Amino acid sequence: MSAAEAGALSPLGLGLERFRANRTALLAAAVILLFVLAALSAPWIAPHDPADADLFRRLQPPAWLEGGEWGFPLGCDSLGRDILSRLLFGARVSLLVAAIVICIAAVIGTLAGLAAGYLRGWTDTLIGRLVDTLLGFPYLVFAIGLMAMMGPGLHNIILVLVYKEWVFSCRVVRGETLAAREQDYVEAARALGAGPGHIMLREILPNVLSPVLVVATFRMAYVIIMEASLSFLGLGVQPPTPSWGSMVADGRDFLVDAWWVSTLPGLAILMLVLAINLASQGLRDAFDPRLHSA
Amino acid sequence: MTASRLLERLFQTLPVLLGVSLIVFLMITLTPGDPVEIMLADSRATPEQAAVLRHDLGLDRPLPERFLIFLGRALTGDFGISFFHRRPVWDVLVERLPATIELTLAAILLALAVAIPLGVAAAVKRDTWMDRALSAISLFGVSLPGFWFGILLILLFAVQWGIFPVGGRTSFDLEVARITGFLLIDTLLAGRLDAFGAALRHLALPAITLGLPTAALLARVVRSAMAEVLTSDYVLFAEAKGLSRGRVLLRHALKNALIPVVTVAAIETGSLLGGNMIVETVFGWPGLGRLVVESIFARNYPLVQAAVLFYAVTYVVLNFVADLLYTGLNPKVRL
Amino acid sequence: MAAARPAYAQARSREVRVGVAQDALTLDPANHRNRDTQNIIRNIHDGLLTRDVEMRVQPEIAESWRQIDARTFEFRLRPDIRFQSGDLLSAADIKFTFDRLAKDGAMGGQTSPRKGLLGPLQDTVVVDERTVRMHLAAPWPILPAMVPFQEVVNRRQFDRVGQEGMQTRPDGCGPFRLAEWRRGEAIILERFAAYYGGSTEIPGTGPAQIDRAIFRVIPENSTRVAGLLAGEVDIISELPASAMRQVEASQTAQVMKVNGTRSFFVAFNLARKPFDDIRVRRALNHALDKGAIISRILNNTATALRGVMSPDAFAFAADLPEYGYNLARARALLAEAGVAEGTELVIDTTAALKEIAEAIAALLSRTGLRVRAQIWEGAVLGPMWQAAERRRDRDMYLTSWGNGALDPSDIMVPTLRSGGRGNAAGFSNAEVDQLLDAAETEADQARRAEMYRRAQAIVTDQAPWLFLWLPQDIYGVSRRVTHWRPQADSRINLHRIRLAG
Amino acid sequence: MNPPLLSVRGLRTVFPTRRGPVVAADDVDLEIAEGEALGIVGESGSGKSVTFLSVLGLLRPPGRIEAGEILFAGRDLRRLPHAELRALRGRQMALAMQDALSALNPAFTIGTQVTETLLTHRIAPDMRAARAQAAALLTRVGIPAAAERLDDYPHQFSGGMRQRAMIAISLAARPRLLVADEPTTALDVTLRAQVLDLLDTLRREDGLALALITHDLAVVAERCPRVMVMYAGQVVESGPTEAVIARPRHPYTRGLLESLPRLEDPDRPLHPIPGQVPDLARLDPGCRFRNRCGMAIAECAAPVTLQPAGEGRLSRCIRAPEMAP
Repeated sequence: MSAAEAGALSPLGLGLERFRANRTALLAAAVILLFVLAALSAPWIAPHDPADADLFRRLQPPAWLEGGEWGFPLGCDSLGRDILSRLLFGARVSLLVAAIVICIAAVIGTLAGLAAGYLRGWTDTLIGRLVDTLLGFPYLVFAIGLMAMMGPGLHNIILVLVYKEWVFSCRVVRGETLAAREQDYVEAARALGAGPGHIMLREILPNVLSPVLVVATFRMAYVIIMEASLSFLGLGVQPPTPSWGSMVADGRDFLVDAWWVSTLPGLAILMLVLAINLASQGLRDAFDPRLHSA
Repeated sequence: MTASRLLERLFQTLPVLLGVSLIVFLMITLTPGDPVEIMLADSRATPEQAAVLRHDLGLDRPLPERFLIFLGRALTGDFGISFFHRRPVWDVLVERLPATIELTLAAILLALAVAIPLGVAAAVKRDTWMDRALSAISLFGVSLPGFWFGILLILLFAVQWGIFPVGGRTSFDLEVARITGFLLIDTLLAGRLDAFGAALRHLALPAITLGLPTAALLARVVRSAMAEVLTSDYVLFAEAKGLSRGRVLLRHALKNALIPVVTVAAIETGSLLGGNMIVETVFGWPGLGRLVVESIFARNYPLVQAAVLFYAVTYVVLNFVADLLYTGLNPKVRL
Repeated sequence: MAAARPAYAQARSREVRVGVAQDALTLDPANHRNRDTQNIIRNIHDGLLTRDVEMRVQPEIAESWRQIDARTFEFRLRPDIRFQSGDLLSAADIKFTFDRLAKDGAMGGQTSPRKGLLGPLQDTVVVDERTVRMHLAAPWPILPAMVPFQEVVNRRQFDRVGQEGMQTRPDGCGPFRLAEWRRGEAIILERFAAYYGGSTEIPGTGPAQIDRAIFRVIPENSTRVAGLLAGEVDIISELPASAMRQVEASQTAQVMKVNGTRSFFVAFNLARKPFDDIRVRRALNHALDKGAIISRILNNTATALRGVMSPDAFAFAADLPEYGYNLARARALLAEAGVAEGTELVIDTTAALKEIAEAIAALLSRTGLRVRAQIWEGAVLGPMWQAAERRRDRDMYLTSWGNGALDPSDIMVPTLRSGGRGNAAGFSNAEVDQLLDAAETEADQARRAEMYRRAQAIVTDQAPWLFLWLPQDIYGVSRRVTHWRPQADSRINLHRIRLAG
Repeated sequence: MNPPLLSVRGLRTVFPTRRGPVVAADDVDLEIAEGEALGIVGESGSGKSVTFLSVLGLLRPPGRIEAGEILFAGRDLRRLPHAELRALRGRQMALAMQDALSALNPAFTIGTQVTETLLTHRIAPDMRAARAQAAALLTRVGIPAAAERLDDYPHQFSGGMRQRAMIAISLAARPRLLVADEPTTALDVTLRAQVLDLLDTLRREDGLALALITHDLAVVAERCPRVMVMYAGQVVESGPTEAVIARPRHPYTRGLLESLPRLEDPDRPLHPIPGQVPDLARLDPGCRFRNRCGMAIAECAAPVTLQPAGEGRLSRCIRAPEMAP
C-alpha cells in the first residue's frame, strides 16, 4: 500500500475500510443490527403481549411441529406465553443490559486506565491494586453477593456487571497509554505546555479508542452470558419482563418435553454472541495496528 | 526470579488480600437478611432465643470489631464456625476442596488438550476454511450458557445414550478409601482401575461443560500466539535448516507459542475455580462453589468470608505461578 | 427414553439410593431446623414416638404413653433397645435428649434451634429405668403430636465425642448406621443388624431389608430426574410436576404422590390499601382460576383449599363456603370497592415459586388490575414480611406454611393469631385470637376441634389470604422399589423398603 | 565459467491480498556458479528476499510461485517433492539472516540449534559428535571458548557473537549455496570484515556459491564480482559489479549510488531518491521507476524489458543507451 494512499485516510477511516472488506464481520454486524431493530420495534412487531399467559397453551409446540399453530409461530412457554413475542421483548433486555454495561464500563475503564497509565505513581498503584482486588474476587461469587446485597432488579444487574467489567478496558487502556506517553506527539504537546488533562483526553484518548472498542465488544458477549447465569441462580431480571437468560433458565425443566422453551432463547443468545464475537474479531483485524505492520 | 522480586510480589499481594477481605466483609454485613432469622425460620423461637443465638455467633458486636476479629483469627487460620454446619469453617471448606480442585484441573487440562491442537492447526492453516471452521467452533464454545449446555449433555450422554453417568463423583459400588480426596489419585493408590475409570467417567461431563469455554478461549490464544511465532524469523531459519515440518512446528514454534498460553491458562484456572458453581450445581458435584452459593443465600457469613479469601489467595498464587511459568519457559526473562 | 442400561446402573439388589436436593446440614438431631436434614437423620435415629403412613402417631421407642394431668405426660420405654455403638438405651437417654432440646444453653452452651417445637416443655424426669415423665409449664395437648419430630440420642456418645462430634458421628438406635458422609455428595448408611425392629404398631418389624441406603445430593431438578431415569437412583424427592409425564413414560420408574402438609396462599398486606377492604380480598379470591393452575401447571397434584387447613388435618372444616372462580363477580367487587382499572399490584415470592407467581399474576390481571410477580431471595423476603414496618409498601406475598403436626395450632397460631411470627398478612381478629388461645390449652379434643372449625370459618370469611391449595409431595420411584410409600410428613423412611429383582 | 549451480528463469512470485495480487518477484532471471558471489541490491520490498525465499522453498503462505523454473545443480526445485527439497535445504543450500537475535530461537541453547542441523542431515552420527563439531564450527567463526558456550541461550551471547553463531549454523552442513540476507549489517566494521573473509575463504576453498542480499553497495563492490539490482519486484540492472557501480545503466542504480556516502569522497552531497515505491497491487505495465525518475518520458509508460546494455550487462531502461558516458 502506498503511503500516499494510506495518508489520505484517518486510522479510523482506514479501519472502517478494512472492516467493510471483511464479509464475515459485515454479516455479523448485519445480524446484530437485525437484533437491535427487532428489539426496538418489539412493541409493534410482536404478535402478542409477552406477559399474556394462557395456561391452556402451556408448552404449545412451534408452528411447524405437531400441535403447533401459526398464531404462535415459535410455540409457547410453560405459562402459555408466546415465545416469539418474548424473544423480541427479551432482546431489549439482553441488548440493553449488555450495551449499558459495556458503555459505562468502557467509560470508567478508559478514564481509570488513562489516569493510571499517564499519571503513574500512586494513582497507578491505587488503581492497580483495585483492579487486582476485583479480579481476585471470583466473578460469580461477587455478582451473587452484590445481587443479594442490593436486591433484584434490572438496574442492579447492570451495576453488578459494571462493577467488574470496567477492569478489562482499564487494563488495556493503561497499557496503551503507557506506550503512548513516550510518543513524540505527546512529548510535543507537553513541551507546548499542555496540562495532563488535555494530553490524556485530547492527545492520547483518540489513539486508545480502537482497542477499547475491541475489548468492549468481546466483553459484551460475556455480559450476555453472565446475565443468563444470574437468571439460572434466580437473580435475573424481574418478571414479567423476559430476558433471554431467564427464558433459558426457566425452560430448562422442560428440556425433554418441550425443548423449544429453553432451546430457542438459547439459540438466540448463541447467535447474538456469535455475531458480536465475529464482529469484534473483524474490528480487531481492522483496527489493531500490529496486525498490519507486515 | 530473585528473592527480592519474590518478596516484592508477596508484598504487593497483601493489599489485595486485605481489600478482598474488606469488600467481602462489607458486602456480607450490608446485605439484608439476618442469619439468625434464617436459622430460626420455621421455628418457634422467642426474641430472647434469637438474641442468645446472635450473641453466640458474635453478631451483636460492632462492625469494625467484627472485622478485626475476623482478620486476626484468619491470620491464625481460624475462620470461625460455619453457622449452618455448626462446625469450624475450615473443616467444612477442606472437605469440599478436593472435588472442586479435581474438577478445575480436569477442566483446564481438557481445555489445553483441546485448545493446543486446534489452535496450532488453525494457525498453520491460517485463513483457510479449516481456520474459519475452528474459530467458529471455538466461538460456539464461549457463546453457550454453561447450565444449559450441561443439562443438554446430561440428557444426551447420560439419559439418552447412557455413555456417562448423570452426576456425582463416582459409582457407589466402586469404593476406595479417600486418602487425598482426589478420586483419580485415590483410586490409583488403591490400585483399582475400575474405580479409576468410574471416577473418570463421572468427571467427564462436568469437566467438558466447565472446560469448553476455556478451551475456546485458549484455542484463540494458541492460534494468535502460534500465528505470531510462525511469522518469526527463527521459524523461517529453522525451516531453512531443513528440519522436518513437525519438528519446526512442535519444537521451535510451539515451545515459544506456549509461553503466553501457559500464562493465560494459569490465570484461567483461577477463574474456573471461582466460576464453577453453576456446573457444580447442575452435576451435583460436591465442590466448594456450590457450598459458597448456598452459603451466600443462607447468609452463612464465616464460610463466605473464608471461601472468598481462599479464592483471592488462589488468584494471587496462580498469578504468581503464571509468572514463574512465564519465566521458566522463557529463558530470556530468566534473571 | 434410556433404552440402554448403562454399565454403572447395574442391578443393586440390596442397596437403595435416594436422590435428594440438599445435603444434611448436620447429623445431630438437636442442631438444625431443616426438613431434608431430618429425613436423613430419621433413618439413623428413632424417636420416642413416630407416625405411620396414615399420619397417626404411633409408639416407637416408647411402648406406650399417657397423659397424667394437663401438664404431665408419661412415656414407658421398650426394653432392650440398643444404640448402634452397643450401648443400651435407658430413660436417662430420653431425659438427656429432651433436656438438650428444651433447655437454654443445653447444647454445648448453645440452645437447640428445635426448642420451639417442644412448646412449654419444662423438664423431663426419669421415673425408673424404663419410665420418663415430661412436665409442661402450661397445658399443651398437642405434645404427643410434636414428639415424633424429635430423635433420641445416646448420652454416652455425647460424652465420647462432645458437641462437635455429635454433628458428624451419630449413634442412634434407628435401622441404619452411618457408614460414610461425603459432604455435599452423599450420605451412605448401612443396615444396623441389631436394630430392635421399630414400632410394633406398624407392620414389618425387624432390621432393615436392605444392606445399604444412600442419600445422594443432586440439587438440580433436571439432573435428579435424569438420575432416576438412568437408573442411578431409586427414589427422588421433589419431582417437578412438569417431569411427571417423563417419569411415567420411562417404564422403569413411576410417580408416587402423597398429600403434603403445606398450605399455599397469597397473603394480602391488610394494613395497606386496597387490601384493607374486604371486597378487594374477596374479589381476588374470586378472580383466580385455581383449577387452571392446578390442572395445567401442577398436573393435578394439588388440592384446592377454601381455607387454611389441610383436609387431612385435625379439626378440618369441610363445610367452608367457596370463593368460586367468577371473574365478573371479581370485577364487580373491585368496582364497588373503588379500585381503578390498571392499578398495579405486586406479588412477592422466591425463585422456587416464580412460575406459580407469574401464573397467578397473569390470571389476576384479567380483572383489569395490573399484577406482576417480584422474585426475592428467601433470606431477604421472609424477614421482610415478618415485620409490619418492613412490609409496609408490599402488596402480596406468595408463600406456604408447613403443618407437619397436622394440627391447627401448628399453622393457625403462627400465621393468623395477632402478632404471630408467620402472620404476614397482619391479620388480627379478636374472636380468632380468643378461639386459638382457648383451643391451645383445651384438653377435650371435641371442644378443641369445634373452636378451630369456628376460627377457620371466620378466616375464610375475612379472606386475609388468597387461599390456594395443598400440593402433593411428588416422588419419582424406580419400579424395583416395593414396600415403600411416601408420607405426608415428607419423611423418607427406608426401614421397610425392599427391592425386586 | 562453470555451469551455474543455481539458475532461475522467469520466476514470478505472487502474494494474493484483499486488494488484489501483489507480484513480489516478477520475471526474475539469475545465475550463480560454484565459487561465485552474486550481490543482490535493492530497497526493502524490492523483491530480493522474496526471490531467494522462493528459491529455498520457504515462501510463507499465501505467497506462491506462479511461474518460472529454479534449477539447482540441474534439478528443478519446483518439481521436487517436499521431502527432497527439505533434504536439500540446510544441507546443500543454506540461509543466513540479517538479525541473529530474531533468527535464533530464544527458547533453545546455541548448542541445540547447531547440533540440530548436523543431526537432521546426519552429518554427525550422534549427539556427542554433533557437539564436538558444533564447537569446532563456532570456533571457526571466531567464538572464544566455544565448547563451554554451547549451553548458553542466544540472549546470553553478545550481538556480534550471535550473528557469527547464526552464520555458523547456516554453514554447519557445508552447503554448496549460501543465501546471505544482510548477514553483516548488524556487525561492526572489524567483525564484518572477519565474517566476509570467512565467506570468501569458503568460496575459494570449498567452491561455496554465495548470494549476498544487501542494500550496502560498498560490501557488494568489495566482495561480489557480479551484482543484480532489483526494484519493485523486478531486476532493473545486472552485470559485473565494477562496471555497474562505475557506470550505472539504470536511473535507479544511479540514484542508489548517489544516495550513498563514499569512502573516497565523504563530503560529496547525498541525494536520496525522491518519491515512493509504487503500490505493488496497483501496477501498470510501464516502467515502475518512472514516477521517481528524473529521466522519465512518455514512452516509459509502455512495457520495458531487460535489454543488454554493453559490458555483459542488462538494464531495464529504455534510455539506458543515453546513460553511457
